[in-house]
Amino acid sequence: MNLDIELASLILSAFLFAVGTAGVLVRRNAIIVFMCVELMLNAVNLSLIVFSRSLGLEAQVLVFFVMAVAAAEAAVGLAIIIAIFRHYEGVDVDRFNLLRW
Amino acid sequence: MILDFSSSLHIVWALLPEIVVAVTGLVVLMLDVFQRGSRSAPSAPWVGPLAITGLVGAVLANAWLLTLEVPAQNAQIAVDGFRIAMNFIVLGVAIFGLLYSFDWLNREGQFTGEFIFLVLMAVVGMMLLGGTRDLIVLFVAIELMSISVYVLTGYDRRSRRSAEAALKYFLMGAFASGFLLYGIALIFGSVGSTNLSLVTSEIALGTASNNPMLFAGVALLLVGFAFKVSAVPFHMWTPDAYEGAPTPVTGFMAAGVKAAGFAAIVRFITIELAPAAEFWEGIIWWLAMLTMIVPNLAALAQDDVKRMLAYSSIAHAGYLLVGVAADSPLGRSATLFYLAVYAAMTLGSFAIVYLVAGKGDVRSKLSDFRGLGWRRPLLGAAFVVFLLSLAGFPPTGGFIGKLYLLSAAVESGESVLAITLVLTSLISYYYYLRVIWKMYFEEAPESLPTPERPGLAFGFAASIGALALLVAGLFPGHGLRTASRAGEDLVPRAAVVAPGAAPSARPSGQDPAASRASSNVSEPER
Amino acid sequence: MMEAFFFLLFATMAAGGAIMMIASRNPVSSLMYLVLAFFALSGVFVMLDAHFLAAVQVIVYAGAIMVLFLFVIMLLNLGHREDIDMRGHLARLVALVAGSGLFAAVAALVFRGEQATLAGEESRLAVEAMIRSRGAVGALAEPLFTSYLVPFELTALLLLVAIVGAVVLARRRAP
Amino acid sequence: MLSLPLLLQEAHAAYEPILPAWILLLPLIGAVVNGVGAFNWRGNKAIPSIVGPAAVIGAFAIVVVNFLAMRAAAPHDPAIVSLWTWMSAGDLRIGVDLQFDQLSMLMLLVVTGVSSVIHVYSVGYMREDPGYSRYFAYLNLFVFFMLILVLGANFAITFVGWEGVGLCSYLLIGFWYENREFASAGKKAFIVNRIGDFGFLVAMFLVFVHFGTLNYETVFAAAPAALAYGGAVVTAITLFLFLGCTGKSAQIPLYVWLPDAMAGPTPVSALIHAATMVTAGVYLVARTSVLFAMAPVSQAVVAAVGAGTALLAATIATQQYDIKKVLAYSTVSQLGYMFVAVGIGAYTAGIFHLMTHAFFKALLFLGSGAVIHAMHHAYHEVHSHEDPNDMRNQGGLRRFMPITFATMWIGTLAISGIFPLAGFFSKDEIIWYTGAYGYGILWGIALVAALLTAGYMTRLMVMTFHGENRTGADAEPHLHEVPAVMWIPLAILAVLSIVGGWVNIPDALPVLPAVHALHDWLHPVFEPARGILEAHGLHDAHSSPIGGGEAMWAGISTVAAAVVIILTFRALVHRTWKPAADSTEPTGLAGVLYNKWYVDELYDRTIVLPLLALWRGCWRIVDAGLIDGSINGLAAGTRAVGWIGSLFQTGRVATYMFYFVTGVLVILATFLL
Amino acid sequence: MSFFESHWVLTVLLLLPLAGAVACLFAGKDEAKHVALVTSIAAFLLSLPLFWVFREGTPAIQNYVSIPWIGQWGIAYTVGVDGISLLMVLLTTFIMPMAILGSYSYIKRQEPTYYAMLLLLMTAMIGVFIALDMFLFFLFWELMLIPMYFIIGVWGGERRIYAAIKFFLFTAVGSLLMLVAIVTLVYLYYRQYGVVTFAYNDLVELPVTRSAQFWLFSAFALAFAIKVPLFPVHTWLPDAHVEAPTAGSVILAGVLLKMGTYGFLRFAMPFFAYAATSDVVVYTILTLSLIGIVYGAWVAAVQPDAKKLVAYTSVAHLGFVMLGLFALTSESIQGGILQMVNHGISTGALFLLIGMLYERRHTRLIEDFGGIAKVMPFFAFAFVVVALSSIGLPGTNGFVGEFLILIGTFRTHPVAAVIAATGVVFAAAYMLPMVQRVLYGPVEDEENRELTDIGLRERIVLLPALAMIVLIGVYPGPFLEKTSASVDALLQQIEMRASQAPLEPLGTDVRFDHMPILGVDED
Repeated sequence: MNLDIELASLILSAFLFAVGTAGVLVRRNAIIVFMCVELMLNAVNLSLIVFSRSLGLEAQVLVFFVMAVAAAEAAVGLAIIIAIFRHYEGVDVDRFNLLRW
Repeated sequence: MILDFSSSLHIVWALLPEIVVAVTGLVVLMLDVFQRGSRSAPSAPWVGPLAITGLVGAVLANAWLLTLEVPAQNAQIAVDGFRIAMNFIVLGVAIFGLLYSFDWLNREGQFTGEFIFLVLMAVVGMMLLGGTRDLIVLFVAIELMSISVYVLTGYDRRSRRSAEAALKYFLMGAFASGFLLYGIALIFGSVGSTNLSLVTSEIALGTASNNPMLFAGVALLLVGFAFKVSAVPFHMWTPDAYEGAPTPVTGFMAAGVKAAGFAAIVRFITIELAPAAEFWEGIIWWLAMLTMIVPNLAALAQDDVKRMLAYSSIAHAGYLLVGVAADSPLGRSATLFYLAVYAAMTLGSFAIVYLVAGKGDVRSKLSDFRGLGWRRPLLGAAFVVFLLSLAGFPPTGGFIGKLYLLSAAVESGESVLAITLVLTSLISYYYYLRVIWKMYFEEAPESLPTPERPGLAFGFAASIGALALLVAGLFPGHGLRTASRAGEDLVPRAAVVAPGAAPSARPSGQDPAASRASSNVSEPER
Repeated sequence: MMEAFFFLLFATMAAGGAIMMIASRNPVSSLMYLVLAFFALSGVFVMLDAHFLAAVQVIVYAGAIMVLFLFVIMLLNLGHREDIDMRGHLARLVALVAGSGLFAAVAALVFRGEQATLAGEESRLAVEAMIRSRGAVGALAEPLFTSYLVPFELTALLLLVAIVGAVVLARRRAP
Repeated sequence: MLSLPLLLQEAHAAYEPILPAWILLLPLIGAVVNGVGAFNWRGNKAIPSIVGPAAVIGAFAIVVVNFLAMRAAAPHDPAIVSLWTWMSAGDLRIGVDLQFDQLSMLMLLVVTGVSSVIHVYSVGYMREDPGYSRYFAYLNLFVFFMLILVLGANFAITFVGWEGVGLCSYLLIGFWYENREFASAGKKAFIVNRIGDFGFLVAMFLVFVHFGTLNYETVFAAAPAALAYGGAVVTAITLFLFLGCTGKSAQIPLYVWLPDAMAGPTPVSALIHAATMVTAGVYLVARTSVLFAMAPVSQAVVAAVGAGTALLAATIATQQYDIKKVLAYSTVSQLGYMFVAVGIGAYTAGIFHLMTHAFFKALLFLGSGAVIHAMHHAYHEVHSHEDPNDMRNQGGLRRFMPITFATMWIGTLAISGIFPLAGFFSKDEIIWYTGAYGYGILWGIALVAALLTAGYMTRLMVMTFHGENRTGADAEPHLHEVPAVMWIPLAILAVLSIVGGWVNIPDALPVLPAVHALHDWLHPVFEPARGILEAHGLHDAHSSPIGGGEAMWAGISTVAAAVVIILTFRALVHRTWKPAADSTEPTGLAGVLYNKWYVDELYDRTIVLPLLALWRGCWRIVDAGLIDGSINGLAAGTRAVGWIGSLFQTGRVATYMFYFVTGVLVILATFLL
Repeated sequence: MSFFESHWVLTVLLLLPLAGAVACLFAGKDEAKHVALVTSIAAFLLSLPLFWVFREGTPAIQNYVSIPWIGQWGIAYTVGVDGISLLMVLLTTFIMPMAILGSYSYIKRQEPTYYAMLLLLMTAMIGVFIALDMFLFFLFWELMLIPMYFIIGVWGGERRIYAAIKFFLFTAVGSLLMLVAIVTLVYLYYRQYGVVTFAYNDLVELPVTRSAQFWLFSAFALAFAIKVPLFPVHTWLPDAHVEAPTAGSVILAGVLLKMGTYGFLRFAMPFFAYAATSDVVVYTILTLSLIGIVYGAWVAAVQPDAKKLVAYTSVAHLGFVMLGLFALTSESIQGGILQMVNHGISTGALFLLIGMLYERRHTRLIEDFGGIAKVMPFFAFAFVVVALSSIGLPGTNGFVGEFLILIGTFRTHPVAAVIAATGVVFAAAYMLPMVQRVLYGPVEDEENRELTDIGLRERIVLLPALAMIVLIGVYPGPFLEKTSASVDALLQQIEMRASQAPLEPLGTDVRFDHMPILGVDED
């Protein structure tokens, strides 16, 4: 079995990214939506790591930054979710449609 | 002084304006923390002037950049006319945005150092977005800007709308970041570098042309930017976020984030990815088209001025995209000029909206503007100037800006875009004029309170803004010259680094990949 | 052969975890599946010679960040709101179509593109050489503190912003 | 200041118009003074009484002097007085030029003369009217424009007068504007006239395009060479001109305004709608005789329309009860005669009849005015609202107003063509030439119409002056003869109606000396036209279509007219009419004639109402519906699209993400596919 | 060079109303109108000497100056007058005092702003007529919309908002496309000569290919046609006229509409001579003009609202002007220009008159009146005179213009002239019934019995118009002489340039892009 891991990883990355996207579309819970986004970021990280192997370590640096950014995003994002929970007593994104049209 | 990045200090010099802003932010934050007794107490009034002073300092630092001579231009940070001009715009947005926001902060009892800190951090992000040439810096800068703005959007904790806006903006923003990042990854995967000066030469060398992955990367990168500048169909967050956010923040992000986004588009897409033009020109064309048509139509249906202005700001992104689509120095200059004008008028408009809306931002419906022109003549006049400028009506800067964009479109043969530009402007006349008619043609009922008198800072900002727009409309010569110079002054000046030149420019001649990794900033001294 | 086996294992775990995350009705289970996926991913990272990042993935991502998520779920007492969490059939279909479309499109483009560019055996060796000479951490740290000093410093600001922002947003409503 | 004889003496060598501008200026000044008076000293009757008539009499005096001068000089070519350049653009040069030749001189005499008389008469007639000053302003203004019309040396200046008199006619018909019908009549007159003016305008365009100028002299001199005889161009020009004439001179099909125009004060009817303005069409044809002479088709049309009008109007006149209506239709009929004359090429005869008609028709109108004046007074005294104009309310007036009675009979006999009154000579000449030039059918029509004329005029006289008085027992004592200021003009005109014809006595008549004064006088003017006509086969047959010479037919016609008068008189004098209030509308043929062949109704149904409907349709359907509808629809549609579009903004973040992903997919897909 | 031969007179003429506008804003509620009146009269007196100083017999632009303004784009403050614009400027300065004085008692709120707007409008209008730089022209052209929008919207009648927005949007449609055309023209010039310029004198020399001429001409023509207004883009006009306050209507009819015809004459025709003289354009415009003449008259005839009626007559009258312009003969164009002046005066006066009635009765419906002549004799007199001028009675100004137009048109397009001449009949058919129903008949409405005749101020407002009606009617010479040289030169220029229009692109053709398909072709 001659598996090209790199290519397979790229495909996996695309798959995870797509799953994240689908999750964003299919879930109502803001936290899970956010988790899906995290999954997407991780999917990209996977791609970057694949590329770093053949193209240079910059990609890994980028992955590192992505993780930092993800942490920051998580902090702020969860704070936002807490804040909105205080207003709505819930995190169902479909209920947040005071602003529309 | 010659800035050739021969020492790491040169990076400091090159980033001086950003550093000044960042330091100001930190100082504000620290002083505020120490000065304030209780967390719920408002900050001392000198925090505002301090921040303004810092920003003015940054402006000066930015101006100082103009005096530098920059021979080598393959650093992460571009020191070129475009960046300096963008910095001026962003700093202007920050200064005016802050001046406008003081009244709101005081009125709502939310005047805190954090607010100013967040604004300043966002500004740092914005400035870097227009100034960097490296995809990694781009990503971090865009996140710095975005996260600050997410927080600012949700800044008004008492407001349900504010929270909702923040959540939507955040979720959408994070989602879009994923695409942006994927785009960066794919671009990296196809050209092997995050430094776009190399990307450019790589593509030009032909190794990456016709690479579908590059296309996907460019497309996703563009999608990420399109989200930030709220181009249709990636604009859907905009009306909600703009409407829900505290109004001064709305103005700030409408002006600043958009400016930064366009700076990134211009630099990364049209300049650095110029060899891949075939990948993105169609996308931008359609984005421009849709972004002019859709929001202008949707704005017609709005009866809330703030939301209407939100749609209008999307529409302006469409006009700006015409300048981008023109893909010429003229187009870039036009975009730059229009951004400056747009910033002035958007900031002003949103500021007036919050003034009219009163405590708690409760009255921003069209009908709340009835009789405003007669009750507050100066405010009304200023708003008229802003609205006319938004509509692109002479003799305001908005008109000159649109004319500039039009000429760029015509010059590039983009007649369809040009005509769409004017026709959608026509549609926009209706909803801008509707505000004017509410302000002047209809009587205010007794029950409608007269908006309070704005404070000094606000008055100063509004008068300067309105006057500047009129001056830009009547005597735009200086602005045009600046824009034209800045629009042409984008590294790489000679478009592409010659084949073979790129490796030789690298000081450490170990192996190609390593040198790629380290060549982004010229080697610091060890 | 071994490599392929482990790769497939991790990949399946990651993909399965991801799918289960979006399919699981309970937020806590979702979270756990995601953590699982992250762990599996770190395994893939290892196989791709990104040892340091694999560690960071486990420690920071799966460990710290995900725990933060868990805290919030618990804090907001969302553990049992299963009924409302998932969208209806139409939305699922849409998500399926969109997801698979996106996957197909990106995968196709990547697949085609990968053939075109990733052939550089020479640079691959250079990267490997770099990792060998400096170690997994060093290879990453060097550019991080030299070439990427600017974004690194920016990250500091970013984290500060995140802290301040979290404080601003999450503190109790003003009286 | 030169003395008059000296002026005349000088004029001997070559005729130079004397004080030409003053002829125009005096009435204009009169109009302005009276106009100012109408606003500022409304109660004052003295100033208008003096200024109004004086202005016209002054003009008349100048005209007489000029006439004498011209007679002395006997110039061949017209004298042109250029005042200033009116319009000058491109190749077009139009000067305010006045042309003094024999034709215009004759017209000047008639116009200013009759006007003078009527102005004087008006002083009496309009004395009681609150709009006295305004009345004289209009009347003076009318004279001013009429003189311009007559004196214009080019089409454009003539047209100024042409429309000017139309305006004054409009103003004077609607003089009693508080009466809605009167005001309407004025409007009708103006609009109908405008239709004619349209023809005049087009004719001018054609002339300009083909001659590069509108000056009469140049055009007439160039015409024979520039245009083909009988060609389309000259035919078109003349037909369009004639369209103008039918409007101004109340010919078929545009005659309908004139009977309604009787709404104006009676002196106005006498001056404008009998003696002067309505003859402008005849004047114009005579003036452009060169062109008409070159267009045989147009000539035939003119003559035929004239004859038709003469007969049609005469038939209607027989059944009218309003004294002024009878006279109005009579005028239309007589104008028809004049057109027959100028149509067949007997220009002098046409002008001759124009002149005599001015006398006797003015006389008749003024006479009827006297009757109405008396009737009005009587009714006024008893506060009756009966119609003083209706002949059924009159009768037996000869007892109360003998002078009027006598003078009107003179007028009646004159118009009926009884020898040796003015009408006999002029009308006879027309009828004769019609036959002699070979227009057999027209000749017959003209004869019949002549007999009808005698009939309806006698009917008028009988109903008004003979028989029993039907004014009403209480009103009857108040009937009186009119004051001297009114009957003296009647007397003057009566005299003129008698002697007016003696300027032109044909050779053929036995006993009488042949007089060619008029022919000779007008000869230079019509010479070119006559030349063209004769060159193209016009010849005097010297006998009527069914034989017999001029003298014989003159005799026959005058005898026939006399017989008709006597028969009518005898038939009607003992008949009793009921007062208007008790009468029923006539039926049968009489009804049709009474209703003027229903032509007004026909026009209403076929032209006016459909047009109004069309216009309303244009407004409601095209403008408000189609154009505005589509524009408003476009706007509403745009807004609706905007509204619908904004509905996509559901407020749900998942929707937004869906569009986001869709966008991404579309972009990626286009590359893949 | 005296002051009146220098450009200063024009510059001052531009700035004076602007200064007046500012002064009005700062003046008190009651003083504003006096300030405005004095300013406008001063401007009129300032402009009057131009009439005599103007050198006739030369098409040269006089009082010319070109001061660099926006160097980047080759934009300059270029102003000057030739015979055509001279008359337009004078018309503007003549109408404005009338309009302002006519508003004295009509406007009862926000006076300072109102008069400031009027004066601002005046600046814009004068600017349009003297600008010889396309940018400057467009600036004034658009600037005019704002004060007018306010004037209609704030001080207008019942449906003022609808009318204001309709007016604004209608006009804007055209102007925006014109802007694209201007930019294209500038760009073409740049491609040809390598110089960016907005100067009229430069651009007019640019040889534009025939096919491009049609596109660009259409854009210009639409802008101007809407302003004229030409059928079928005229429907903004009745609404705007009816809803605007008297002064607004007066200015709209008196001056603004002329901007359209002036635009054709000054810009659209010489710029795109080939297109403007091509059969398809000429016949289209002639047809639309004819429809305007006839149809405008028809629709006017059935209006129940006096002001609307007059508004529709504008459609007819401007139809005449357009007919004259595109008949392309010296007579007709001069007639057209004169008719522009005439229409300004006559229709302006008509609107003033109707405004006076409206002030007294607060209705404009014809049926509400009747017998006005009895109670307001001087008013009636003025009304009749103006009405007669409007229907083109000889001796009034209306006739001279129409006659020249028709006779000139007849030379090139006889059928059109004949059809247009029927407009003369219809003119009587709409105007006289209105005159009759308003002025004549018995006074039936008690309210009408109480009306007072127009007073001294109103007479002073009307007298200049009445005087001009007669003066131009009997002695139009001085006015025609002003324009003759310019018109002849223009005609020559058009003819010459029409024949020289390049058939093939000289590298100056407009490029029209295709809608790009997303992505790229693989091949």
